Amino acid sequence: MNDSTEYYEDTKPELHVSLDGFEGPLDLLLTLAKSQKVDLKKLQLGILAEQFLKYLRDQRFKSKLEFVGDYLVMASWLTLLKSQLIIPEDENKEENVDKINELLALRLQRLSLIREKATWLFDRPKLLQDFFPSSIDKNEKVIKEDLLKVQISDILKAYMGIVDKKNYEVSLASKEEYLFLDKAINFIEEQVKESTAILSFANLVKAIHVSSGINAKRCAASIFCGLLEYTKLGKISMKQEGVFASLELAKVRNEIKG
Amino acid sequence: MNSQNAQRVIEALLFTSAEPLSINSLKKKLPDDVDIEEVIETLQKHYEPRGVNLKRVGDALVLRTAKDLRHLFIKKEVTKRNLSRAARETLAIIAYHQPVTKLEIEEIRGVTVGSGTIDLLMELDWIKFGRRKSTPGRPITFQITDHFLDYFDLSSVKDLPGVKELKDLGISVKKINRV
Amino acid sequence: MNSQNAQRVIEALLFTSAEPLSINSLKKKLPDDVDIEEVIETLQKHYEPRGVNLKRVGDALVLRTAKDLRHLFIKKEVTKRNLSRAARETLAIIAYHQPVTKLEIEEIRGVTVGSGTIDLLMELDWIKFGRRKSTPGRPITFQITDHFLDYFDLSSVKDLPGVKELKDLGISVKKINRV
Repeated sequence: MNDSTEYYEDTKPELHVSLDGFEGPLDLLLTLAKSQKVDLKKLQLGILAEQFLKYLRDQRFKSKLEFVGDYLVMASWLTLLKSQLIIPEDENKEENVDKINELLALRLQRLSLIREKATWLFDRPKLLQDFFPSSIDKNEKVIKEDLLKVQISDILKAYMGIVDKKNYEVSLASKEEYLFLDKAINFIEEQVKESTAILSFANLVKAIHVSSGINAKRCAASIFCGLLEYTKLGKISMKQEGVFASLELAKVRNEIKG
Repeated sequence: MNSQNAQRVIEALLFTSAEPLSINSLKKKLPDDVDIEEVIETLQKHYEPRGVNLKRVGDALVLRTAKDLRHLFIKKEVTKRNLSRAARETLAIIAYHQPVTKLEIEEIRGVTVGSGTIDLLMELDWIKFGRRKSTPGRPITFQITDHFLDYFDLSSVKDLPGVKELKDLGISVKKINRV
Repeated sequence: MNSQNAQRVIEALLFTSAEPLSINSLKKKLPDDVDIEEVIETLQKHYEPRGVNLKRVGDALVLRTAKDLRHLFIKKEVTKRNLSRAARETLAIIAYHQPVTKLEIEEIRGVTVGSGTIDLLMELDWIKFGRRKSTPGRPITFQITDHFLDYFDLSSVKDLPGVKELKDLGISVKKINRV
């Protein structure tokens, strides 16, 4: 198989197994109905069900059972229907059978029509086969038109590429590894609000390091920047007794003392 | 600007473009008082008997060689792409039922849309994302592109036969096995 | 073959050729009894008042846009290329994370964002400046424009499919490197 066929054929059918080329139970049913030359609107469900079940028995189907959920579902309710057709019990059930019969007929009709339309479509005159575009000198073409070739899917694929590559979640990723400054500031704000005692830089770093699991050095860096920012805003003051001494902070009281 | 000049402008732009040009973008090249629809109609009539025809694809215009002259270009013919049946039917469903969700496509075909089918149709620039449906989960929909129309020699989805017939059958019938 | 048909053939061949076609090669596409000089003359007259003219260059023919319409084709200074991967990725990040700063974009992409990329996206009117972040340095953020939504036919950024959604649709990332 060369590359181009691989590219244009579905090489990996996912949930359906192609049994002798049938793409799913609807496809098989439609083929059965057509081979009987049944009018899809007056579907003989009983006969069809029997054929379907026979088909499944005849094919080396059993070995593939694990793949064929769709067929199994279809087979089981066709069996049920068939049995109900043979032994009608009460009126309610009969109605039910009619209803199912009608729906199946509708689905087959639809699939059959779509199939017709797909054939119609691909039988049409086609670009580069039946009619051709201009090749007249484009050297002077306006550029923007070319840039406008971008499709939204290009943008999305670009994004998926990044997300895949970096294993990013949909939000900014390094979330777990870094303590972002705004988080640090929020944290400081909370601590300052809640505690009346004097807070120290070391305590803050330890607290956030323990609660978030982020590397302690990174916490220290972020908290320090946060403190500077917060001090600049005039919300707290900081003091240090000497070189390498503990860095302590306190709320700035804004209340006007009367 | 008189109609003759407006015709010349559109003609020149279309002659030098291999891709359809949107009527909106053409309009911008003309004075406001020009009735572009009238100009298009005149041009279309003018080109009808000629070797190159003016076609409308969706909201765009394009010049293409007349179909009866295809024999002149036999050498140019590109190898036909053999699209899988799944891809062809998926495309037909999108064309007839657009905007349509992946689930709806699967319901009509009775099988899952294989991986790569949607991707392939997008690569070929025949389908694109549409608006989300306002049903639960707000699933994304697909619709066909102007390039699709151009490629299959259609001027709008209205050119597809039996649209009403199919629409009447609907998409979302409850799953049979749930009745 | 009558003159009308001979005209159509020449027209279609010239339309699909970027290079001038020799009169000899055109002759071969027509029956022997056609007087090609006469056909050329008729065509030349036909195209004379139009937006595209038939020109004779030596022993060859070519269709060219009328000279007085050259203003339609003024060359812009942007280089002719598809949107670079950097630009696509930057645009995608802004769309999904807006408002977002340049630093954050760089953090996600793992490389610096060239100023040309931002400029280009701005020029295309797909992104604009947003509010400043309340973090130190108060960096400026970027967000996408209404024109972006309009251009990509989205009603809001919420219409953008999520990564998981795309994967479910079988859209593959592998092809992104192809331009």
